[in-house]
Amino acid sequence: MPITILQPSLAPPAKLRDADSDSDSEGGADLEGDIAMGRPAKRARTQDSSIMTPGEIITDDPQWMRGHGTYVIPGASSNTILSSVAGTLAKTNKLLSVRPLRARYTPEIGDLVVGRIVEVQAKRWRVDVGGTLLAQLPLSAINLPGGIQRRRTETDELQIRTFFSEGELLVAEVQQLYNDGAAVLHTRSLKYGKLRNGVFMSVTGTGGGGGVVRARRQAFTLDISGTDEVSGSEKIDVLLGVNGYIWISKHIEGEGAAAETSGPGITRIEESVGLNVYSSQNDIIPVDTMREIARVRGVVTALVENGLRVDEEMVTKGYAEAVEMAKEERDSADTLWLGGERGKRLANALVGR
Amino acid sequence: MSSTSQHLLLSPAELAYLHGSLSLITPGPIRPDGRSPTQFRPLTAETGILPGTNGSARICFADGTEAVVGVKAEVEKTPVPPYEFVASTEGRKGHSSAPKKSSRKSKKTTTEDEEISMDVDEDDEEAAGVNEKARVSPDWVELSVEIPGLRDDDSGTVFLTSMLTEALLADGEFVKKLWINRRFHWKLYLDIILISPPLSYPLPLLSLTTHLALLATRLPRLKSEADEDPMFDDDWAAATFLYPRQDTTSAKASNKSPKQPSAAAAAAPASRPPITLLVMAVGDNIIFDPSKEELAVADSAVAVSVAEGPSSETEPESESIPATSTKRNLHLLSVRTIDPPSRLTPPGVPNSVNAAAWGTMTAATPTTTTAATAPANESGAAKHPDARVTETEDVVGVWKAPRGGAKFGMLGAMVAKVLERGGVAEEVLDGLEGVDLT
Amino acid sequence: MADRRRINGPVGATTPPIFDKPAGPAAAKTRDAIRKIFLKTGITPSASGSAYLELENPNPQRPGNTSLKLSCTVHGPRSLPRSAPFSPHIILTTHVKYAPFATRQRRGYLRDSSERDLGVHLETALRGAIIADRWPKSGVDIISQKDDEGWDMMNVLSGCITVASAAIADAGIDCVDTVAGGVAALVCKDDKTAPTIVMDPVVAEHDSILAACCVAYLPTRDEITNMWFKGRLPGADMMVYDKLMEKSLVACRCANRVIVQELNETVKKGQGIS
Amino acid sequence: MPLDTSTYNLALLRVDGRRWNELRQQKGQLGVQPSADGSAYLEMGNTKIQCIITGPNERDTKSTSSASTAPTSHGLGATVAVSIMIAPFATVDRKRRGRNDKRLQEMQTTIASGLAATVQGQSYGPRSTIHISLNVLSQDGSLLACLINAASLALVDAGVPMTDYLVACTAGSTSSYAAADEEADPLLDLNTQEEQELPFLTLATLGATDKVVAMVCESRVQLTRLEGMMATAADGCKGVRDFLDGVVRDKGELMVQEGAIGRGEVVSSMDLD
Repeated sequence: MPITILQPSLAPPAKLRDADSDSDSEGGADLEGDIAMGRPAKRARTQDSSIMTPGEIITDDPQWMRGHGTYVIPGASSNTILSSVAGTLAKTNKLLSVRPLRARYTPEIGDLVVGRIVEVQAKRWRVDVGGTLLAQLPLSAINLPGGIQRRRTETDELQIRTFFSEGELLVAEVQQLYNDGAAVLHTRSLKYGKLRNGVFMSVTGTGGGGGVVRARRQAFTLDISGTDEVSGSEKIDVLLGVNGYIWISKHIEGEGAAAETSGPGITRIEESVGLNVYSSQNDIIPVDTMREIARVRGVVTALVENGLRVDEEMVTKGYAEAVEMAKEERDSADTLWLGGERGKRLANALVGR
Repeated sequence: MSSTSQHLLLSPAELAYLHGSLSLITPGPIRPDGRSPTQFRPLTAETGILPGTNGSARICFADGTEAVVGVKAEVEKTPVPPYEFVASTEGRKGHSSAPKKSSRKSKKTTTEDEEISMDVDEDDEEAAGVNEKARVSPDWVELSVEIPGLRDDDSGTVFLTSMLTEALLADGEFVKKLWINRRFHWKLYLDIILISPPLSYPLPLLSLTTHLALLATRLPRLKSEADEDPMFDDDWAAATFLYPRQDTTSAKASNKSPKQPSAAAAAAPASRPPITLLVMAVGDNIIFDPSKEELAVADSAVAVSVAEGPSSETEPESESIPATSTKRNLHLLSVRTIDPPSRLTPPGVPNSVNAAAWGTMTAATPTTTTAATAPANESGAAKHPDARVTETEDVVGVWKAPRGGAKFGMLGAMVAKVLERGGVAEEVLDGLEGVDLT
Repeated sequence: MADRRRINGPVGATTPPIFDKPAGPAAAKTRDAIRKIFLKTGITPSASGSAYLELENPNPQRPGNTSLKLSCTVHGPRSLPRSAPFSPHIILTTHVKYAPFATRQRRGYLRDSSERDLGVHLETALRGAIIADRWPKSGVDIISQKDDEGWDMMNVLSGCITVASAAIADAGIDCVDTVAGGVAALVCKDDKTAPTIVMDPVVAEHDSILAACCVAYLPTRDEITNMWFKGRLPGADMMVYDKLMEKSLVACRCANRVIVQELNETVKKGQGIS
Repeated sequence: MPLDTSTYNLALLRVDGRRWNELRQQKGQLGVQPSADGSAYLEMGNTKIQCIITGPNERDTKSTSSASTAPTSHGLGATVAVSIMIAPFATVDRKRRGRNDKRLQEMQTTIASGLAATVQGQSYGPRSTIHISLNVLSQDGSLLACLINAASLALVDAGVPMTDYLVACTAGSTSSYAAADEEADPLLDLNTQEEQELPFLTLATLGATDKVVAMVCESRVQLTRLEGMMATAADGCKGVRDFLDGVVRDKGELMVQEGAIGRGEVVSSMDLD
């Protein structure tokens, strides 16, 4: 049936919150009670839910230090820590910080991110990494084709568009942060560079439900056992950018972000492998690999839509589960599509609900 | 900027991959989200969400694109043109030349006036036989589209508005439902709002929401006699549906009030408002409900507006209508080609020409031109001799914006695929029928 | 606020009183010929490319119904303003304008929605024809102005497409083919007779027009860059739809011959002088 | 038709059966728009508003940014751009507002400056902007107040650091300017009928702290009654804040139960490890 029209999902019934303020009727206000001017009304922390909301006092115990997502009132006695975002409390020995339920990506040094060139300037590129500010990629922070090591000259600046031009995707590492939080990227290694032979997708920001979680390995390889007798040799590279941008592509021996971890060593820079790092020409991709890439993309979408975290382990398990589901319904045509109901089934199977 | 250029940045490598996977013939196109070529994205639909309107509907996709339509109706005095005697005696010719002067004439209506002479509803004059019925005019329906981020006189918004209005007014049936008597008529305001910035081309979503809103629209029942000042029954439960329902179980199955003699309503129970479907072609594959990435590699795209006419209406004009139109009697209302954003996408650079890619070292990229497989040690910095050749021809794996138009046969096939018996249009109409109208 | 600089005509348009019965409509033109087109390129020296098109007036003695006159100017390709983002291809902007005196009821200089709609159609038609990546970082403006009144939207659009294609060729912008516009319509005298398909319909002549379509066509590549169909066609009847389309393609080919002939003349004249 | 307040002091009930200090029925939902950074849907009585937040992100300098009516007001760091769109079918009789509608622009400026004072934007550079687009689906009184509440709810959903909720409420007084009766009661949370008849003001406070961020009063009212109206509005704001807080907590707990995010720890003052 080409079109499925669902009934609207009813809004969760609003639990009648036990009204904190001592007003008689629901949400009313009475004039007699004295209005505490100045310090925020100190509310007994009746609920046990560990959800903090903005403006809520976390503690006024001087031993705690203030981390992300919290603030201190400059004027009054400055050891009352209040939460500035809605989220869960995180304590790292004496440091209090609040992890927001949903937030955009905040870059940190060493993050492996996927970015898209938004603007080309004289000596640098402005890269969108899904954060609050555009990241910078200076011309000096990229490998020249063929791995030559030299200072950048005028001609390089003139040929800047042959390296990266608007709209192109690249994988890079955050090298350093400006004080306003903007990231500076670099691609000075064989596992970074321009992305091709694959499909891009973006998952909403990290920090909370359904985002990419910082893990040991952000780039890994899936070998597609192939649902229909494809020779096992085909592999797929999956690159989970920490900023929620994901790249799924055909694995080429010794190239691409995953090559570093599984391919030959890094020693031979001048090898021919690094020469095509700025090419925007795709190689010939067999149909089955395209099919499996679409399946992996479906798995990731299902994980996000059902609020599960996206990391190497979940994606690998999800992909195996999807291949199983495809085997079961061998006859039905669209085994690839993993939205809506099928996505829920996959997610439940993963979480074992 | 052109109507579809919500500035989507995609890299040439992605575009080449997408085009490659969508134009596969043997197993059929592989779409990025794995859907089959005629499969629509799941959507949630509900009607009657705004109590203050005569009819309202809201549809949103799983990815969050959402549209809300509100329909409000007001009674308006029908302007009587001073040349009325000329219009009636002169018959047709006088009619078209006599200017329609009404007190509050907005500028837009003059072109509507011209369009009317091109349009199709003159024939009802003969059919109804009664002259004053002739004064049915398309200005009784005003449709406005609001897209966040675009100004309302932006060419994209205007293109959408005129397409939706055209689909509604093309067959002239709709305007007759707004007729009250010779002195008054209903003025219907259809306001369409796209809540989120458009993630994919908004046309199909807007037209489905309008379809549902019109189905849910109800007008208060007329109590007054023929040409008196209109008096309405203020019991909302007795209001009549704009599109009379089939014998649905709802208690107030619309009894066609005797005082509203409109040819269409009497003739057939179930005519339905039009829907507009977006169809796209990549290579030889025809794809429905394209997402933003798919539309960015489309060779051609067409918007087809279809409506279900009253099934028992006989079609005198066309000679080849199959007599036993069992299922639905679909009418083709309007077809427009959409300029696909693929023409605005940056071209890829083949390795043989790419200074930074040091020529075609890896044998895995056989380019069509024979001389292009330069020996490995030739320094790639020199521009390749036959760069001009690769510029005109298609190199495998390199994206190039499509040039020229679409083949005549392909456009015809796209329209045919929508209209065919048991095709996509009918299944979408069935799906929409399933939505229970509150 | 009153427009001080211009002296506007009388507010309501007045039509001449009709005394005698106008002569019967001229013999309806033969079905398979389109009206004669007069096309001239290079009429505005200040623009980099320009053209003027006029369609023959079917029955001159009828009051208030004159022929279609269109002029088109092309400015570009010229460099984009510094603030515009980098674009690897030419940015095409089209405007369709009605002269204030062009329609029965005078219309102001502000463009309304139908003109903008025509503008989008024209842009779709021309974008298919132009080779965009030959002119990176540049823009071209195409302004087509309708000077005479009494014609319907689809005929205006097909005229605009033809005159704009000639003007682009005159401006020396790379095109894959000269695009031409053509209109065909399904008309019927009255209920009894079966509907016939007419090429390049004259609106006033026909009693009722069931459906019409306007096509922008590339003859040598045999491709359609823009198609606009409107009207009421019983859906299952794809045959009538295809016949209508073929008829409009024939109209496009005739119009295209006029463009090619005009461009050849200017080239010969150009070589003759230099 | 003028609102007849004659029967009010008989049973002290307002035209929709509320007491003088009762808020209208409120419904709220977070994350209604998965593709946006932050989104919220809020109903106060029959005023229904949907708010979508994109950002804080950086509009690159040369991009053809869409015509967002952005009365940005520079807070400590990030700029806040607000654009309001009132649906033509929102009011009883259809009214299509043009682009440069003065009343809309004024409301946009008030909200932008109010939010800029509440949002702790210093962690983002001045170049990043927070785009707030508010769609009014139906309007029945205290529009500005409802817009502010919807915007601050959506900002919390977007994870933008804020000092506290920016909550707003309207308050009116039963006696029109002419009648000199002293013991006129202030009224809380007015609907359209009451707004057209009675003098009223909109008060926006920083959460429950009674610090006033914005106050708008466009009708004549006696000075003696102003103080009472402001106090009622401030208390109304407390009630609204509790409601918004409840919506956010429900959403948070839902996400914790679903295992989308780990359960946070609870700090207890005796924790001296």
